[in-house]
Amino acid sequence: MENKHITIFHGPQHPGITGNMSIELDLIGETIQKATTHVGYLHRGFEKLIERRTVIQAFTIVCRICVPEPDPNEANFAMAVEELAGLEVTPRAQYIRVMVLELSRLAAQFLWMAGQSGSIGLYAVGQWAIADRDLILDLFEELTGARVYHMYIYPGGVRRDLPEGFLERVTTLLIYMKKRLKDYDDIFINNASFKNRAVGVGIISKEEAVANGYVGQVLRGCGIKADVRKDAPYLVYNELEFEVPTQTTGDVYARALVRRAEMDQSLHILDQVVRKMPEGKVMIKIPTHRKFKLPKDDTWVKVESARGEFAYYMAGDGSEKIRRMQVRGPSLVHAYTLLEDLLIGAELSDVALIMNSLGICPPEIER
Amino acid sequence: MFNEIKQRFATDDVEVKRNDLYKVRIKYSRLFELMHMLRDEYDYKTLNAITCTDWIEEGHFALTYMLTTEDRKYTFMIQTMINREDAQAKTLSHEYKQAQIMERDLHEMYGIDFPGNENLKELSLESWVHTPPLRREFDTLEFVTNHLIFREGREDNVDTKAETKRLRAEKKAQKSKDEEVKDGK
Amino acid sequence: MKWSVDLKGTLSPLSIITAFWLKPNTIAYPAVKKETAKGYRGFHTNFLADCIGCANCQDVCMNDAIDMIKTDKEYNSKNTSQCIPRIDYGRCCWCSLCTDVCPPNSLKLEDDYLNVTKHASDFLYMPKDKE
Amino acid sequence: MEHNGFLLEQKTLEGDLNSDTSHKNSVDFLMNWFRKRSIFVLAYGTGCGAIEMPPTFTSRYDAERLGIRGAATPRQADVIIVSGYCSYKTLRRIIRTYEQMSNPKYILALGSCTVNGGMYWDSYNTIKKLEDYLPVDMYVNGCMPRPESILEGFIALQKEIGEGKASSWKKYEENYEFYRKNQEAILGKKVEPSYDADWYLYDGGL
Repeated sequence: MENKHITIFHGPQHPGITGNMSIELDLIGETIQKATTHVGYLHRGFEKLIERRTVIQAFTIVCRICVPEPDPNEANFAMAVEELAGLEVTPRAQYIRVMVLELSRLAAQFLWMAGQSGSIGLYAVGQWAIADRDLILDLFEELTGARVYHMYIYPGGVRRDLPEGFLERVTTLLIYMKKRLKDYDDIFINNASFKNRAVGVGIISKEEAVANGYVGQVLRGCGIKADVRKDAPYLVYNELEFEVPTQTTGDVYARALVRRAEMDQSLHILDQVVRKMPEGKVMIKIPTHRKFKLPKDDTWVKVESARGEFAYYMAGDGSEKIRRMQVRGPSLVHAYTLLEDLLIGAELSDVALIMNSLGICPPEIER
Repeated sequence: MFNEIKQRFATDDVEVKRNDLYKVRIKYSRLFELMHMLRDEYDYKTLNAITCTDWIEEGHFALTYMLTTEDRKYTFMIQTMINREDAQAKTLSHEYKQAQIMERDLHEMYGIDFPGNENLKELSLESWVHTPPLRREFDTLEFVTNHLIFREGREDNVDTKAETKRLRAEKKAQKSKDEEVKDGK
Repeated sequence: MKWSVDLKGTLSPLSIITAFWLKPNTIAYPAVKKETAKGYRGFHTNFLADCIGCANCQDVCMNDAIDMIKTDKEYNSKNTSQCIPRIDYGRCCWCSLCTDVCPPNSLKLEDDYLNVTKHASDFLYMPKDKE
Repeated sequence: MEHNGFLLEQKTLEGDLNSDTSHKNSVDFLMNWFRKRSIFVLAYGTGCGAIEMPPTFTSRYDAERLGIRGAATPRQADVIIVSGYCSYKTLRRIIRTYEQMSNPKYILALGSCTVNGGMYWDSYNTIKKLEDYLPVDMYVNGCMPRPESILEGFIALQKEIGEGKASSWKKYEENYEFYRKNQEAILGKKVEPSYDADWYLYDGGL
């Protein structure tokens, strides 16, 4: 019997999709002929809303740009504002920021692990990973007062000092995580069913990855040592010792291994941060929200999020409002140029697998 | 590198923003020449982003292209001004694959036309017929109040400044009245 | 796709069986309640003996969530406008900017956060008078 | 073919089930008890709040203890969670999904955004009052709500179902013109997305 050419929508309501987006798939049999990404289901017009608000007011909205990992946004925003306004942050605040960023990276990797394992039906991993992520969220709740949207990294520092005994609790968590991550190796990373599904699927070539501006695990998975923390160190990352893990094959499994190795590196960084945490103030004096003015200038700042380089373009115009803020997250190019390319010739059952390995996060594509 | 740019493109507007971030302002007509030069001679191989800023007072859009070196260490911001009315820029989608989606985003948000880009469909908005939303003349609050209804029950909000003034005036009046009464005695 | 024999990869996931002996990490919510951390950003409280009705909180709120209203409660004599804030929890995002700018520090966030209701009009909230 | 959403189709399929469900006899009571103890939640993360759904449904808060678990397709689901803000484009899909769900069906609205616009009160692309477009059974407070709040919302919903009071789907059918009018006011004459899931009907079937 001849296979019919059909078009189906993978999402937005679909368990195997990373958030609220959809992919239109042209299929013959189970093989994908053409994939078209559709986004916009989460478009809120952040860039317009930020133009309407003063700097201090806009600070609360930026963390909503990427839901699974809000802290890189806050850090980026704060760094851009500080650069434009010429503020210098205290060392303690910088160390606390690094700690928050690394904890959130760890949390995002756990969320990825749950999604990636769920995409091939290993649901036990998801149950564990989300529960372990919650332990990090508990720490966040203690530090910042909220579980997910922390609104903590503020232009000029961080909003609260560390609560008493917080560093000890971080250390306890680190010891637990170090032990726990081995279990994930056993049941997920080394799992034969994951390997057999993931090896050789969704291969990206090195040249393409460089030319098309892919970032994060996609780059590192095909052997390029690119990491903003090393290439253009921000905060105090140049005082900390860590490695950039890479793989060479460029497939889904390579990206999984890179992420797993990054979790180890995050633990290593956190270990150093806890030991090196300096004393001092966490907040410098900044003007009130009607008087906080940015000069007519622009800048481009970037941080390394759990999914790769996350960059902001910010332009001030001499008033207390931001003239323009453009978000350039990792997902925009990944979800269109990369995903549409990778899916051609792939099987329908691999769509969720490939998508999860790229770490696509829709709210940051359309903003 | 800066000297060469200054000489070849007759511009003084090159600044070092950070040790890894440079910026140059250039006329639109020389933009692509500069980009090709940076790409071929100085290893700025990746187009990282295209952004647009609306300077409505001066009547132009500032298009900024972010180019990154192959090792992702240095970023070059190339800024060019295009006319706000009937804005148009040449597409880069044939040289950089990712430019297609970035231009599509700008086309939707600012209404800039990129001739040569085959895929300028709507991206995140669905059947949008108003002004492109990120242009400065589009007032989002006005749009919302015209099209949508907020929840009722908050009409008893008091303007505190006016209220303070009123109370003060009242008090003053009361006081002077008291004094009058006193004096009258 | 071909299936290759991978003894380690096949056997190592079986270590999940050891999880039978682990203590469950479930918080059986309605029966067991986990305490929120100190400083959790929940509902607002407003200590009326301190509130001066300056509307700074209303000014800083980017969500337009705060109304200054008149009630029949007794106010502080320093309250120049004789108004106190009311929060619309259909707007609030618990960013606590309002508590940061409060000059007498009367507006605070408490750790209570539960409000489940059938009626959307219940979301207009008068902060509790609490220190 | 006349396009009236999935409502028409549903009426013909489930005409009898739509009769009064507030329990007057023990059969109704039993039905409500069953319904309340097996709530299937549609796996559709429409907004921010979806990030707190994994902790709610996995081992930490384990909603399955209460008989609440995920369902992959609208036809099998009882509850749709509108988790926060809702852009026009998503609203189309939510309406479609909601109309595809079989009765009885409930809507749980999470967060400030569904009540009065929330953080995005001045955004040109999100709706402000969800109840104008779809009937809401239960609102949960927060931005975003903690897993405890979501569970509390489910418990309140279960109570309503057990008492036979949660009947928003009936409200939707009775006031269909009202909702449809509001939907059309912002989405245009064609409320459903432009693609059509009923392609096989036009295509002559499989």
